[in-house]
Amino acid sequence: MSAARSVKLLYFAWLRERVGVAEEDLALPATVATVADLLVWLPQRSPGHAAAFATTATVRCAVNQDFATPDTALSAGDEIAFFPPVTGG
Amino acid sequence: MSAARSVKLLYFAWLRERVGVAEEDLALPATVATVADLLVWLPQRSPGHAAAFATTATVRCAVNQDFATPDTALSAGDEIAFFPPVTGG
Amino acid sequence: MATIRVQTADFSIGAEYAVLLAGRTDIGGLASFIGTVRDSAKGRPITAMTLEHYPGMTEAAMTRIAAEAARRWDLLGITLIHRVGTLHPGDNIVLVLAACAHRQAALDATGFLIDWLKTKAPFWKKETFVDGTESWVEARADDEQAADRWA
Amino acid sequence: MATIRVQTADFSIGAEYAVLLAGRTDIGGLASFIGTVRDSAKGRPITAMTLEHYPGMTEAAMTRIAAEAARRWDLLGITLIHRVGTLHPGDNIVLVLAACAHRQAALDATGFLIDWLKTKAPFWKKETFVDGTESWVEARADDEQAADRWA
Repeated sequence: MSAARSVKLLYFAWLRERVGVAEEDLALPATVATVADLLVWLPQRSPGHAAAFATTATVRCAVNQDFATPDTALSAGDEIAFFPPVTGG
Repeated sequence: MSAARSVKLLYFAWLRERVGVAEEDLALPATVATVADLLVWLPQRSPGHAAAFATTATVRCAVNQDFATPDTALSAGDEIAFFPPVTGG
Repeated sequence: MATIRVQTADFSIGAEYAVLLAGRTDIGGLASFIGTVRDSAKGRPITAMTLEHYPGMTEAAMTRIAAEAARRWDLLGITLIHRVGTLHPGDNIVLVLAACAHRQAALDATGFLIDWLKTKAPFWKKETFVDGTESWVEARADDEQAADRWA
Repeated sequence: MATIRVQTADFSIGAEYAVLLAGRTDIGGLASFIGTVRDSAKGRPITAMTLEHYPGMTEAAMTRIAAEAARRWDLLGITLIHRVGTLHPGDNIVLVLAACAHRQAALDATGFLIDWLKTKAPFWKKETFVDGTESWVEARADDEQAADRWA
């Protein structure tokens, strides 16, 4: 039951610029069950992550290419993306 | 003061078909001062005119290329057009 | 600023769009409407649609409609082209283009322009059915209501 | 029924219009919206606009938006094309086409499609100013309000 859950993280726009990479593969610690948990844990990974997630009010998340909410549960193999509010069109 | 007032009449769509001509030059009689007067006088000119103006609820009028109302006054040289409600677009 | 034409020939939305945009970098949104001939009217198949207009007054009315749109919205360009003569199912009838700095004004102006063109410009349509009979299209109460939204 | 594309290349509204209409005689009205790059942002001249997107999710989101429009209106055709990469003032950014039997549905669907594209599809814009500085465009509250009109 303590098997590592590998996930792929993607960053877009200024989140990508602040984190410093467009994507990374991570093993989620047991304490991270939801998107909200991930938003607490991720900033501890590096100064770049800390800068990217300093103001989470303007951070949006998608899990497996669908918009997610803070209580969305995370599973092994998930593709988890963080980005600012969209501005296309 | 009894000088004939020559005007040009134009007919469009089914009014043109019923009157039988697209346009005609006429001298207005002294009794015709307004569009409403013309709508009383014109049907007497021919069976075609009578048929065209049988239901004036669906007849629209323009004087000098601007939409007119029954009380629009008529003058010598006017271009007076009759047509059904428009259906372009 | 406005391009206004009544013509028997077809039009090209790409060409009109290019003319309107040529050299412009202040336009952010461009909306359009094209009306085309449908193959049936009230459930009866049609073979042709003939458009008649009142030369002179038509162009004057289109110019007034464009000016009214320019008064209501901050328009950077307007194109109104209406065909006349005999058309067939699938053919273009009318083109409205409205260019603005922002999208909502372009979309609103386009709706206004086609609503007013339909009720305030002197064009008349006659439909020819498969059996050869012809019928003048009657004005629709809901077109009047659509135009009155902008009163 | 829907044409959905994300591409770096420009698009031609005339070509897309021809594809959508080819062989069709049931369409009576076709509305469109094109967004273009303006030469300034908040009063500052820009030299370029760079569009980033989320490959895969973007197309999925556009497909969902088109399906929602088709659920709300009786649409006979939808085209959504959004460019990505580096664009310049005057360049096309996005094309929305909606075809219907009648005009109001086409105009309403076009407004809905662009409002939802702007707020629900993962694209991000970065502006480059004359002095070389760059700035990510911030989402606008009025875009959210426009999208919420359709909720």
